[in-house]
Amino acid sequence: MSRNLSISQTVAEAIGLEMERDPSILVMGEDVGKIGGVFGSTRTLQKRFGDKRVRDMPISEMAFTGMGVGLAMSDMRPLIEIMFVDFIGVCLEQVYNAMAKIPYMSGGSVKMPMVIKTAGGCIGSAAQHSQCLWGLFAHLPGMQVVAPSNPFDHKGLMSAALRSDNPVVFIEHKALLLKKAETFLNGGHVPEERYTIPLGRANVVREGDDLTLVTISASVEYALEAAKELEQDGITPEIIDLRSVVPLDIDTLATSVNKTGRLLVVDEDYLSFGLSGEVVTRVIEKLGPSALKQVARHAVPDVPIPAAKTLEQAVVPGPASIAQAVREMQAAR
Amino acid sequence: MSRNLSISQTVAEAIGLEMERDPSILVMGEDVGKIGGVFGSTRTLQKRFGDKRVRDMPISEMAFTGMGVGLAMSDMRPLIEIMFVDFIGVCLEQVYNAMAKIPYMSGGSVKMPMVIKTAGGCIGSAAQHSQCLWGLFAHLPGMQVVAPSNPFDHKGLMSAALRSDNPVVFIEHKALLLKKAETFLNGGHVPEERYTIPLGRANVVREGDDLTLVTISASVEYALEAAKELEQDGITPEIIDLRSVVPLDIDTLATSVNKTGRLLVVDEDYLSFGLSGEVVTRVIEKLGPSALKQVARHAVPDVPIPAAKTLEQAVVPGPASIAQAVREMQAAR
Amino acid sequence: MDKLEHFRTMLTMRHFDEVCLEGVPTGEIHGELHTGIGQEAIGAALKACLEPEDAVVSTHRNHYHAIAAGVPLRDMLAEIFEKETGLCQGRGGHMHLFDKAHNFSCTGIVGASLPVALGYAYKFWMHDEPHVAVAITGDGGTNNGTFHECLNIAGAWNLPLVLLVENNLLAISVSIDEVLATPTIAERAAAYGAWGQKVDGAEVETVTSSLTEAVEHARAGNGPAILEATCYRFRGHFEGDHDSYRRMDDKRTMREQFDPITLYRNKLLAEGVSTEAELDDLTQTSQQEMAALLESVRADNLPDASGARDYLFVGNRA
Amino acid sequence: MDKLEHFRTMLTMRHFDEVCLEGVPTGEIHGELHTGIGQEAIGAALKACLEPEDAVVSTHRNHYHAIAAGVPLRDMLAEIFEKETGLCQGRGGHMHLFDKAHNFSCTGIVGASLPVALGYAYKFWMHDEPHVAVAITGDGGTNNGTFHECLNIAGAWNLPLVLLVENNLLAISVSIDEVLATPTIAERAAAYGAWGQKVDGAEVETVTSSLTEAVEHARAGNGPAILEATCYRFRGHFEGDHDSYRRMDDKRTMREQFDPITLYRNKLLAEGVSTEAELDDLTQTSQQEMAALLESVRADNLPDASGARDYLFVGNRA
Ligand SMILES: Cc1ncc(C[n+]2csc(CCOP(=O)(O)OP(=O)(O)O)c2C)c(N)n1
Ligand SMILES: Cc1ncc(C[n+]2csc(CCOP(=O)(O)OP(=O)(O)O)c2C)c(N)n1
Ligand SMILES: [Mg+2]
Ligand SMILES: [Mg+2]
Repeated sequence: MSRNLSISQTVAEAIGLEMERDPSILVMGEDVGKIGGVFGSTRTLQKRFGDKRVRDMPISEMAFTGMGVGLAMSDMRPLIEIMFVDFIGVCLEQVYNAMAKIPYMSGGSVKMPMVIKTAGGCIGSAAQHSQCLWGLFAHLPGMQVVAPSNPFDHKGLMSAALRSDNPVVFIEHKALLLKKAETFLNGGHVPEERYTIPLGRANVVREGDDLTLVTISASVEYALEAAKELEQDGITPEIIDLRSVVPLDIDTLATSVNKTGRLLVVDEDYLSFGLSGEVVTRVIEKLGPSALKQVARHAVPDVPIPAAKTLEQAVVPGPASIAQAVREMQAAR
Repeated sequence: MSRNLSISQTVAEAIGLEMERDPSILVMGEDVGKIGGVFGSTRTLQKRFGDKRVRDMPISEMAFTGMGVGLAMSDMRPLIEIMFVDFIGVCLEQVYNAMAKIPYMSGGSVKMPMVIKTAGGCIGSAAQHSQCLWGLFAHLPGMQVVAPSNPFDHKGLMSAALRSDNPVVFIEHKALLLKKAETFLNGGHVPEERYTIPLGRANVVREGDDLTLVTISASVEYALEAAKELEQDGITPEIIDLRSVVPLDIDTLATSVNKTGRLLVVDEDYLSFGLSGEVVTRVIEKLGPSALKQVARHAVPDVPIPAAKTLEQAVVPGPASIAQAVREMQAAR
Repeated sequence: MDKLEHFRTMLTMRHFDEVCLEGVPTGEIHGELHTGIGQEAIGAALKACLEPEDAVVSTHRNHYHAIAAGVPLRDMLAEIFEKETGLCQGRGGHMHLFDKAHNFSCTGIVGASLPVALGYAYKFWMHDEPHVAVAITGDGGTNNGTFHECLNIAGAWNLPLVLLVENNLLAISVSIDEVLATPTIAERAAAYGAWGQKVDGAEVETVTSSLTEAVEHARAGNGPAILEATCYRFRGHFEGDHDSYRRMDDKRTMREQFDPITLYRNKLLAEGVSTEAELDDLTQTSQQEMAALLESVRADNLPDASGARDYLFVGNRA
Repeated sequence: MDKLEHFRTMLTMRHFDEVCLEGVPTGEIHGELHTGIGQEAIGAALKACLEPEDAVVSTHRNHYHAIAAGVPLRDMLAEIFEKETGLCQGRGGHMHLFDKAHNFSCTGIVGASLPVALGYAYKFWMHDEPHVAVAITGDGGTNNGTFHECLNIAGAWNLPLVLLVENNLLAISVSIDEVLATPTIAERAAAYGAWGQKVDGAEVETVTSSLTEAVEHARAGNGPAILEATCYRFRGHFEGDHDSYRRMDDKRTMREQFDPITLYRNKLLAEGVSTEAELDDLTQTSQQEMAALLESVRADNLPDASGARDYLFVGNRA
């Protein structure tokens, strides 16, 4: 039986189920309590678990991110919400110098079971409210970086994140959070019971032979829409949903590229010095340069996200631009 | 006539010369005034230009980085020192959401002539005081990211940075700042007069045919030392000093790789999702996968920098490990 | 102080935001929109206190402060409507208005307005210029670390920084008294040797005289000033906010009791400064002006997609 | 309060840091070293006030606080000397000591100790545990935004946070009065409804009684407390610092006047609590213990390079 939850409901469901079984989990962030999050992804939790375990915080991100670190060291399992990932610049210090490094700096004697939950991606609010930034977290060692694409994965990966003894940055996509399960081309069915999806396993969401299309988060749905359109031209990309940037599931990628010989990375994050370059390089390191006949990247072209819709659509990957990128590769074969 | 300045003296000289010709330049940071910087790279400036133009700040990086943004918008040309790049997590917000984006967000109507000067690299102080992080800045659009390797470049690139109407992150290397000009294998001669080196031009510091070794900052000297050692084995790498991560001088790289067909990227920053993957990918985008016979990366293997010297040397590239990486490539030919 | 001018300014602000609202359902404004509706008295007070060279650095809820600083209404509205003719050629949008000619800027990041304003203040101070930098923040923004860092620096060196706190009681759904250690925000001023006062921000004349004091304090070289002005946010945090955290009837009564325009209208009538007819007329005129402005802006073009990569760097066109 | 215990603790701390100094010229400690020499009275006071379950989050200048928290001296010294036998197996080093058993941690990032301590405080509070979290900072660290964010949160919810400020007058070369808006740091407490006091941190009994008050205030559920303890940093900011910003003769006189060990020694003698002979004996014993400890630690191995990638994640060995 399928339920037509929104993504944010699946996330709230996962957190609620984990909080029931583990009293050490607590949730802190702006507006996570009384209203259950600006997107509703913590809705009903404060009523169920009280205002000490689900806490509305002042706009003091550095303080409450660092509180997460202290809480994790005192045997709690904090989930810290940074409303939008764009705001990470006010508290990155505690994220990368404390949360991410303490397990290593302590010689493995201190664990850091902490989840940073945050919303990325573009919904029309311009340069300071539209970024993805998973490439930024991924560059800094010590964090698992997860960005789910569909309802089933959101629930399963959030459960896995809350059970991990190591830090996880869980990046939702603003354009997905209010989307209903049934509208998804992939992963729309969400079981009511508790389940986890192991962190670090990519998912082949569509098989194909012409090229390997690697992407993550909302772009997975965009790619699937593009694929439907491309069917008419008889082009069948194999579409891989990375699910997590760290760990990066290179084996699944390599297997596919071995088959297709062609690699297209689609990334809603900035093009350079991030995910797309790393994916290309890892594949080459794994298979050797000769294994690749074609390589292309389709990502935000290293500019801030502009306000005007006309400009925004020109820089953010969508179904049409993805289909276009695939066609260009086919044409250049 | 050659002078045996330390790197920090060449930097101070460049800043002083620019401040003489341009009264809108001012310097702000911790310990930059009375003592002229913990490494001496602003020494004598406060005496010469007064304590309003060269200002010792409290440990309030978010405040004075943002002050730089306000100063730049009010027609000043601030140089903001963040003592160590490791501390950028306390003020990244003003760097990437304000400084780097305002020119674009303003539709080109507001310029941002601002330099962030900071020291990166490893000198034995472990995980929170040894990072490079140029890959982090480079991922975020709107900043030029410079990391000089020798005395001549430090002076010329600092002058160019202070004259640029666009933001520059100028990353020194702690292990170079106190090193004397004459001890450098490359760029040890520093003219007394004012000069600039254009931002975004890589430098072929050693010609060779066997492979293209691309690197930046302190690793350039390490690579040159490695090359001397490799001569005995008759291996001649072509060594390219990128000088800046943004802009990335892909043409110079491509020309060299076209010749050698082999690419080794050496990076003291973290391996993944940063400079090395981007360099590999850009070269392939430029020349096509077939142009590359071999690719390798030698960088910090995605762990925090450990305290113990034995461990530190195991993760941070140095002359020996670079020579080793080159030999391995040769062996695998 | 021209009382009718105050009234006119508040009308302009209110009606400006009301025409902005029309862009939301149509998708002409396709991102978040934060209006200042209900907070006009503070905006008008700011307009009355500013000198041309003063700097203003505002927040996500910035329209009234931009108007106060003298940013041309048409350029603003066109920017908010994402037009090529906008103040920032459609690149910035509602949360990112930059007008160098009027030393006005803003940011969508809470707390981030203070450091930038402090930069202006430092510049005025080092050049002995008789100007002030006004940083705006909401109540929620005062719990960010920038509040402390900036006020301490301004206090240590007597920089001309005025912090105008629009205390509308809420940060989205979080009410300020649940997250504030002290009864008022203004009393924190003592920790920085700053001037501090809390004032009823619905009464335009009251808030104007307090803000005047604050500005004069800073302008005279006495260091920073904090003015906490209470007000009521009439609408949701942003357009689309369900606003489920406030009771409908409370909202209605609050709107009635704390509408700065109604309050001032009644005052002007009670004092015999003006007549029903005159004030109705001013209101109509203002409404018509804004309607006309909207119509004209709507005729403008959206930015051409080909320019999406321009201006990453000044002087650079992709 | 056992007076001789105070004296012994200060000796241990002083002599511990003195043996650390021996590792610098030899390169056994190949990075920065920040000693607390001259600030022993505060460290001893902390030791006297802590209960076993209390948490301590310290700074780059953390040795004395670790000793106060009960971190085993040998594990500490071995870690500082970068040994495989160290508290963190040589991964952390002097600025990154983590001892979960004693709820002790620290950070090399100024201001970063407060949020982490606040996390412990929140945990104690939500579970009604009678423990306090002590955050340490220097004077310079109190100008960082974390000071404000954390004290406001602790003040709003009465969390058991004690902020111990070691005011040694300097942040590297920058003297606190050049960058502080108020005469004292402690007076900022009012902005957070917190307990606040400034005390002479060279007098171990004075600072102990003040810190006891502060800790009891927080432990009793009355919210945060700030104790500003003045002291004098005997050596450069770190080993290798030229310390050119202080005049040699001033330094000499300050060292003579404000050595907490000498001051306390004279007090114990004046009060007839002890004799020259006994105190000399305690001093010698302590020195010998630390010398022996150093010798034994020096015999330990450095970490094997093959393990450099272990522990990125808990339970993970590369
Ligand atoms: C650093 C940061 N954290 C969170 C947000 C999300 N956010 C935008 S406005 C807002 C509430 C601001 O409240 P207040 O300062 O009182 O201003 P108001 O909206 O009430 O005018 C929040 C939490 C942000 N933009 N920046
Ligand atoms: C965020 C940050 N900025 C700057 C530094 C560099 N730094 C290390 S210690 C120090 C001075 C700290 O002064 P204070 O807090 O008074 O402590 P003290 O060294 O005097 O004990 C500075 C600037 C840092 N580690 N972290
Ligand atoms: Mg508010
Ligand atoms: Mg100090």
